[in-house]
Amino acid sequence: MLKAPLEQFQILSLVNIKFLNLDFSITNFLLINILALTIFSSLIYLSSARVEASSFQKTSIYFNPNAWQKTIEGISEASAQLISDIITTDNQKYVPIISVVFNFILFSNLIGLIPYTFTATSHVIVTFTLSFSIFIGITIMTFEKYKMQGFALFLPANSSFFLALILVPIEFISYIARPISLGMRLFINLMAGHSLLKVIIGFAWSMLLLENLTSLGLILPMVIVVILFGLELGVALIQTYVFVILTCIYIQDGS
Amino acid sequence: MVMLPQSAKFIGAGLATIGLAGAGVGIGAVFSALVLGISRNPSLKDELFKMAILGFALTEAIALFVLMIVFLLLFAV
Amino acid sequence: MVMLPQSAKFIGAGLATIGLAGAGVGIGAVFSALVLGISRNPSLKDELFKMAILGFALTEAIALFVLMIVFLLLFAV
Amino acid sequence: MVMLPQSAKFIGAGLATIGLAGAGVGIGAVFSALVLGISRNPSLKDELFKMAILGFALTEAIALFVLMIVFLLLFAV
Repeated sequence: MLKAPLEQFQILSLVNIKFLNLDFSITNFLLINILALTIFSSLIYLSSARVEASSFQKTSIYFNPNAWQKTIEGISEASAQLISDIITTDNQKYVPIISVVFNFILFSNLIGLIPYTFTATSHVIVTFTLSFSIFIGITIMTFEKYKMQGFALFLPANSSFFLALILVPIEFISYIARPISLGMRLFINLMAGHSLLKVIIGFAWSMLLLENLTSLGLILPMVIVVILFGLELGVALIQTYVFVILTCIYIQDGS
Repeated sequence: MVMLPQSAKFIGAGLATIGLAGAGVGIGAVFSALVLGISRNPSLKDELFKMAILGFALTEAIALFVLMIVFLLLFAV
Repeated sequence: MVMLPQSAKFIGAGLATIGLAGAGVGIGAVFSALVLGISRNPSLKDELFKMAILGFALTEAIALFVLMIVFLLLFAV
Repeated sequence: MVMLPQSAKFIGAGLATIGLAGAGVGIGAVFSALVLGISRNPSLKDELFKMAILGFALTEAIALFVLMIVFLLLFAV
């Protein structure tokens, strides 16, 4: 029972492929990433233009959108809307990167909610690679654009000299802390949420094993689990939204 | 006199329950705002009540996290 | 009184959970402001709800930093 | 009373995490003010949001100071 809440995050290798002591084994983590990719691309392919003459009603992405196409347009519109809201200067060039990050996190979160699957974003290494790569990209972008004035980033607007003496180190530290808190927030929300579910399911299970009448008390943890699943779904969506909105804010800050 | 892990579990669970104080204050704040909001603009039935219940549910989530740790300490760990 | 590291972990985890109180108050404050904001200016659907959810998620992140330390103390360290 | 350094570290780290409560309250206050500010004067896009994010970043820095001490206690010292 001790390890049960965290047991669901173990990466198990399904097919061990060792190649001059490098481990290329197929793990469930890789499987889930491939699954997310295939679901997303098949979602797009299934509803896009298909040229076979057999189907009477010619479905194509441009004319009469079927239900699948509405979902895809909804998702891509959400990320495009976010970008145009936050980033004011030439925001069209960020659409690909932001929508890729948005869709990857959204699909791996939602797949993770299905029982017996694996959540890719509930591992620190995944969220840290995402947040650090975005952060390094933004830093390079700002310093490439503003050359040496880029350090004005650490000086909040119209602050007097003495105020700046205090604010600049704090602003510098909070700039350094951005990728850490960005990645940590997504990771810990997913990990703690799923382990909370596991712990309460554990109680429901151990309550079932009690003797005759008290095992009916199983209902209470079960109801809590149902409510928590709604919360988990909300957290999965909100966290992708927050991750992307903060990325846009940092881009807007830097550009 | 050695502090056994068993007794430390009880002390830990007792200490952890203090975390529920915040959720209490939070839920109080949400419903106080609901009452003020309704008094200012009695279009109750639509959004205000819904928002207050959403706020209550999300603050309850924090309380549930605290309870999870308490049960974890008492029974699971 | 010799305190075993194992029992110190439980007491430490219990103490750490108290940190969740602040997040409870914070989320309560965000949603009380949302309710008041909507009652004052019922143009709900656009910015207010979005800002409140952003505020909730960022406060939730602090709550879960605390939970991370608790899990670290209980299971990892 | 012999308290092993190792167990004192865990208790110290647990105690230190309580400091995150303040950051939770602070971020909640910042975003509740943002929501109220927007509802009162919906010129959102310019100053209000920028100021709120600046406030959030500075409060987040405090939270990360706390986390730094906790990790210092647990692993470095």
